[in-house]
Amino acid sequence: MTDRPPAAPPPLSLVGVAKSFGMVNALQGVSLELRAGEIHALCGENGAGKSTLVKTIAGVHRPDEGRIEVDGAPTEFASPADAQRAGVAVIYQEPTLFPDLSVAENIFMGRQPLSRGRRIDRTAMYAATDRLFARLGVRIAPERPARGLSIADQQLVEIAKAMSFDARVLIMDEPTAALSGTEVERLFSVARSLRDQGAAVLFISHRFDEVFALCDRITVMRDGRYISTDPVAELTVDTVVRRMVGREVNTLFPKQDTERGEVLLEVDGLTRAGVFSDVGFDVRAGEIVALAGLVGAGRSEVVRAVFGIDRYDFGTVRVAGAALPQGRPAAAMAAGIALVPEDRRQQGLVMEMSIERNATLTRRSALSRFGLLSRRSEEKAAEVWADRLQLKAGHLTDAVSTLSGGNQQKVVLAKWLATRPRVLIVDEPTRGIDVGTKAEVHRLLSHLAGEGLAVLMVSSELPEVLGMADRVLVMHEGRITAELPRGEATEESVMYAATGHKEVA
Amino acid sequence: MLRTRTHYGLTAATLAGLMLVTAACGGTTRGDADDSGGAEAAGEADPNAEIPEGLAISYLPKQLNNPYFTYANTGGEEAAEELKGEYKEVGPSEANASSQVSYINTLSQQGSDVIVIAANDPDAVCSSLQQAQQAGSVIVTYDSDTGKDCRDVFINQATAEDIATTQVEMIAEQIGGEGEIAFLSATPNATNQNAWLELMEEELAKDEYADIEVVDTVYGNDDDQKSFNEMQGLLQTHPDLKGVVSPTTVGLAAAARYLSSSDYKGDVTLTGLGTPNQMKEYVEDGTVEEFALWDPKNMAYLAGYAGASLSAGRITGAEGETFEAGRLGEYEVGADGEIVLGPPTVFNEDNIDDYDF
Amino acid sequence: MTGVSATQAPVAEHGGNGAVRTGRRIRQVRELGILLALVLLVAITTLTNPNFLSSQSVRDLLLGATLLTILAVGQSMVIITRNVDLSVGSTLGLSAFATGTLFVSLPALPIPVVALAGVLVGTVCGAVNGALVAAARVPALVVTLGTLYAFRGIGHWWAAGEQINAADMPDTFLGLGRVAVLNIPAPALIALAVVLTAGWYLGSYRSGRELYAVGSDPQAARLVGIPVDRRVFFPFVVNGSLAGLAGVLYAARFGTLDATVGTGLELEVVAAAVVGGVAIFGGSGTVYGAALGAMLLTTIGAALPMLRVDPFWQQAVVGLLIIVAIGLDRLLVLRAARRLRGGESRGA
Amino acid sequence: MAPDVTTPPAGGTALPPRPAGQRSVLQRVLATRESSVIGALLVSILAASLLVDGFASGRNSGFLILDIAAIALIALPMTLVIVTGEIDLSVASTLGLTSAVMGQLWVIGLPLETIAVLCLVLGALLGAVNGLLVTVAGLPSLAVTIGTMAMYRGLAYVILGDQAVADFPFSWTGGATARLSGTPIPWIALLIIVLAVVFGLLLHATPFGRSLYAIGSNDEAARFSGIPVLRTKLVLFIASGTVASLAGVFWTLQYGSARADNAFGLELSVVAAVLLGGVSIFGGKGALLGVLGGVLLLGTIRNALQLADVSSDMLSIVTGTLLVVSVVLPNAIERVRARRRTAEPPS
Repeated sequence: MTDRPPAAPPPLSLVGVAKSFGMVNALQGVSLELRAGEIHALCGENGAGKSTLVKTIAGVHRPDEGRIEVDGAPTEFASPADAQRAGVAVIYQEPTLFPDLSVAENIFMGRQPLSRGRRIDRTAMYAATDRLFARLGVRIAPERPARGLSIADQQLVEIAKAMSFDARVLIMDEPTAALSGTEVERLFSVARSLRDQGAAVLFISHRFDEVFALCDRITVMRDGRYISTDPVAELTVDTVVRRMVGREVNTLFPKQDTERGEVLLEVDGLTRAGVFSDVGFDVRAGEIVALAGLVGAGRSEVVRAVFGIDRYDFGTVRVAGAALPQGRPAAAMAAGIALVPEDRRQQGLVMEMSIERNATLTRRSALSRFGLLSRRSEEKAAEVWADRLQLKAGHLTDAVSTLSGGNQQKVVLAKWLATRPRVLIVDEPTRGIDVGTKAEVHRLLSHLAGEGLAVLMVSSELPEVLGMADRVLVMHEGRITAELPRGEATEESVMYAATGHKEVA
Repeated sequence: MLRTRTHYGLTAATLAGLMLVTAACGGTTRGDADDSGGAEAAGEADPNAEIPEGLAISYLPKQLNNPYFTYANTGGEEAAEELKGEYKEVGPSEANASSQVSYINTLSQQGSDVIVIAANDPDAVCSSLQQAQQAGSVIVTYDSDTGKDCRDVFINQATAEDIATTQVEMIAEQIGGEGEIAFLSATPNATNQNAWLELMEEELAKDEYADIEVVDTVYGNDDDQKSFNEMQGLLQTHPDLKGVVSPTTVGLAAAARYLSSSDYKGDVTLTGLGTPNQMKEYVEDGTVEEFALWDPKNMAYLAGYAGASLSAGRITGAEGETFEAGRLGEYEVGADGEIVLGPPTVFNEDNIDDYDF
Repeated sequence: MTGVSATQAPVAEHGGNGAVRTGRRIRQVRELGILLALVLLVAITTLTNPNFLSSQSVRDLLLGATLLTILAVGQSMVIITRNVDLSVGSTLGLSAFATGTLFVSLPALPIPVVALAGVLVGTVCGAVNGALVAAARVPALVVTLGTLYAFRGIGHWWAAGEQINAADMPDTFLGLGRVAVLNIPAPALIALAVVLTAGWYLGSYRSGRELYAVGSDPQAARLVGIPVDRRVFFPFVVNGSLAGLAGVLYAARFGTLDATVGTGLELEVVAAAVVGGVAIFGGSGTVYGAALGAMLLTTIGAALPMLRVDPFWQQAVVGLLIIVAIGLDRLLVLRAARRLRGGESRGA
Repeated sequence: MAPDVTTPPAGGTALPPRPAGQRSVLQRVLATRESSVIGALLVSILAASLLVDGFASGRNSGFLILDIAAIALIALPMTLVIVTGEIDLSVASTLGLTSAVMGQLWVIGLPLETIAVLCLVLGALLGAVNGLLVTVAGLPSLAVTIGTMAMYRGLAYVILGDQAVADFPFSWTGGATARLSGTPIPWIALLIIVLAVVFGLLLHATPFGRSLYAIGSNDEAARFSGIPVLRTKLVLFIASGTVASLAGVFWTLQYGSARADNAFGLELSVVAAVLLGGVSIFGGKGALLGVLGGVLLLGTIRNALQLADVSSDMLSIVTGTLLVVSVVLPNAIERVRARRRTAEPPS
């Protein structure tokens, strides 16, 4: 397996692959070569098509055009099973575990070690699981059910699963997002040892330090298109970012200075056992406050609790001085809070409903007359916001699922801005949307703050945090570890606090 | 008929508070006088009236696929043929009152001249039968009667007295005149079952049966498995049980099957009403000595003739009128429009092979 | 606040041993719970009426539980894959009638062949359901509600008012219930074999475990390369076959067969599985639990008359039991989730 | 009246040909499930009128309406329940329990007016039990209502046993099936229509109704939109129980017989009718008009086949097949279309 002659065809390559979903062209003419004994980085903004590419390699999607070649031979992956048989292992961005089954079974599902009579050999399976976890340097009991594992632990199980394949091609789609520093290091040593054994590794990450530390070559994608592939040595972070974004970066964050008004949102001592504790902060009118931290630090959980989706054990939330009852989103809305949630498809939108119904979902009562809704009033209300946010859509009566990610996010924003909130909470407002819309969203947030809204923004993208926020709150393991004014917030200071090294402020 | 159990305490208690609020306003209560909507058969009988050809005679059994009725209605078909009428059998696939109603409506809509029905619920079918009557159909009930206002005549398969005494005689003889016995009945609101049970108790109260004690009555709902389980329960609950009387064919067969495969076989006597075909095996293997039944085929046959005679105006259903019923001879309408088929037949090892139903 | 974090922070171990025990304990607690309820019920009934444990009575109890147990096993396999089969009652009826009809029309056929044919009728019904659910991707609840009517209708149409009596079937066949090993009747032994085989298969074979995976998260199952459609199809076929087997045993036990056999049984079967801890939305539960659930329901039915409880209470008690059972499941899951959350290394 | 037929905006026409197509309002209406159900209903009414003697008569339509009255009533709130992705299988048992209680209360001598009110309150309570178990305890409604289905039916037997109470005054029993003066149409049809309009408006034209679709499609997104998901579901279960007991009162009077086993198994007919009417069992989709069409379609077929002397066996075969086909067919068509478009939907 090891010393392949250099002429050997790459274990896996994509040639001119295109894939579209309805109106959205997720991939267009993408070619990619994964060579044996190489770690290949794939960079691109959210929505650049990386995940679609991963799913195409994994056999989940079938390309509309182009082909996949295994060892130089054109191959069709009709199902994930085909891809697995070809030696492709994938660690997905979002863990896909079976909550009811044990950790060991999750790793070995369909490939459990067998004993006599094709029976599953549990002892061997647990031992193998222990060995995998030992390589990763973690201890997770193989017999425990996957239900209730933290996201990081779930990700570790996914990594162990991919390792267990002894795959020739290992795809890692943002595996480090939820991991701590030492876990990331261990993962890297595993990836390197796999490479040294002759495997081809595709690594996707937003953290350039990781990309440059680990990878041999970098491919950049933008808007579903292939842009470039170069050896790491010939690239700098700046060039990669410029290629990813396709324009100068600094135009992206048009934060205007605004006047700060009274305190509109006041959170004090908010605690939910095992999730976050003693979280306190306030947001003033005209201010954008960012809530930064690693995935799993508890940021989304905090804003969910503030809005009333989740309950909390202790603490208070006040809006313009008045205490908010907990666990009641409707009360939060009445008090003037709006929450643009983290997961657009699951939480933000009802994908099967039309654009206009989604946009007016928060204002059902306001739009009705004598208790009845008329199509006209809904249509008009939706049109107003579609215009204002420059929504690109065929018909407002089309299902919202036909829109691109950016336009979907606009519908979510429309839905919430239509409630005329005083406090706007946005959770990952630009995740998975195209660059143009991203800038629009940033401009909009800035403009809204200028109009006197209090904006609380949860974001995992450091440039966005640094560019947009008047103040940065950093969370680590459920606690706020730092509060940095705009002037003091730098990549270093934020990351420092986010990884929990010490209190900075 | 309306001796309901006293379970209402629970309901009453839970709803007591609410009742106080609403009860004050008065309204329609149980004591209120009410006009019953029965339409009396009117007119004079003309014993010589011609029975027209092509009478539509429709049979509506309790349940379509019930073998007892399937067999019985062969008699109906025979009668219709002899009368040159159009025979039809329709019915629900499950024995419940509400679905019979929709078939009554359909028959009435189709302009059926005679509807012969075995009622699942004497009350639930009543109003639709009356409507059918008003629309011109003659209503004959057989096997299970409805209220007498809702039909013209009822073909009584055997008088309740006959059935009760026959069964009491059989069980008394077989258990030697003393010991505990129990009843395995069909449903508790089946009119005929209740009448028989009552009469059997009366009969057993006589001095000659003083040593026989009825310890339990259970209901198998004319469901094979339920009856089977109830029989099993009876024997376990009453270890000293000497005999079981099951005045329903389904119950008797199920009970016999249980008995034949259990340790109780030979110790516990079983008798009641059953069909020869179902019971043959158990009579032969000694589980059951003898049992009784009327001939359901004749019952349906008689119903056909009664219906045709009514439709033609030969009789009106008034007491004392007589009519000719084909091979069965002449019958007389009794009180309340009842026509009695005759005494039940007792089947045992000697004669069981002579019957095939 | 510090008090809270102190309990959360220290563990360096991921999902420690406590969690392992919790996970396993849930299942055992669940099944032991039913077993306990069963033992308690038997004990109380026996104290009231010692006859309840007489050999005849025990045999009757086992015979009575046989059909429901077999059906509950099949149903559990279907439910574990996040589906449901409401047509089992109709399938059983059809297969029982087919068995009887074969005896009548081809008396020369040996009994095992007839029994096999009865099972096959069930297999076909199950395959129809499975194909509609797996291939046409129609929700199982809708499909099997439809086939509940359709199979029953076919049964009625076929029976056309005929009834098959004990006399039409060979004595050896009808005597199946009388054959006993160690006082355990043969049909109960068949049920036991079915339970053990299914439990063994689900627990120890790859494809068996994949049924759980499919029910736990169908999307994830596709991603790891499990042939989801096939795994959905298969339990329907097994369930159909088991319903067929139950139909054959029904014919042997009750002797009298018409088109209404097994009417309304489907909900009792689902109830048995649910009481036995099989989660209605798939992914968890065992056939052992389902079998215990079936035993419990049957025993309640037999015990109430002995306890001189008005038999009219039976249904109400069963309903209450179902609700208590799913409520208990929910409680156990919530408690376990809380404990697991407490045991996490991060997120604190 | 009709929603304005807006001309597609410039952006729409300028776009490349779209697979899902820019269809006119008319096309879209015709493509819905409810229109195909209504179409099937019209076809079967027409066919039955032409082919079946005695079908097309006022008297027969009266019978038909009485036959489906209980199913139609219960199907109304059931539609709303299923649209939110839940299900209530206990409705027929609620009906039976109501009937049993009604009989028992009549026996102890309460006036019927009071009994009727109490029965509705009872129905609301029974629905609330379901609703609380589903919302507060967070249990799956399928399992909960299978449980309460057994429990309520059991309680009905406990209360009334196997007895029947049948001496309700004719003024009430006859009144239940009375026709609107001068027509063969029973007045219950009027009640069904009124309730259908109420539930139809509620579902299709009120903020509440909107939230039901949102809950059924994605209850997390609904919660994030400030919709009180649990309270909404609770209200629906209470409505379902109340209407089921209303149907129970009606049923008891219609047949003049209060019994514990009244309407046994009716829940499956109701669910079948609702699903036939195009409501998705997974929630989020469906229209009340389609459900009414489904109820009438089943009733019409049943009635026509009965009149045509087709045996009841065929009825269940037809019902079952219709139900399966009505779901399989659109699914199959959709999949064929999707294959033609080659693009698989994003997972």
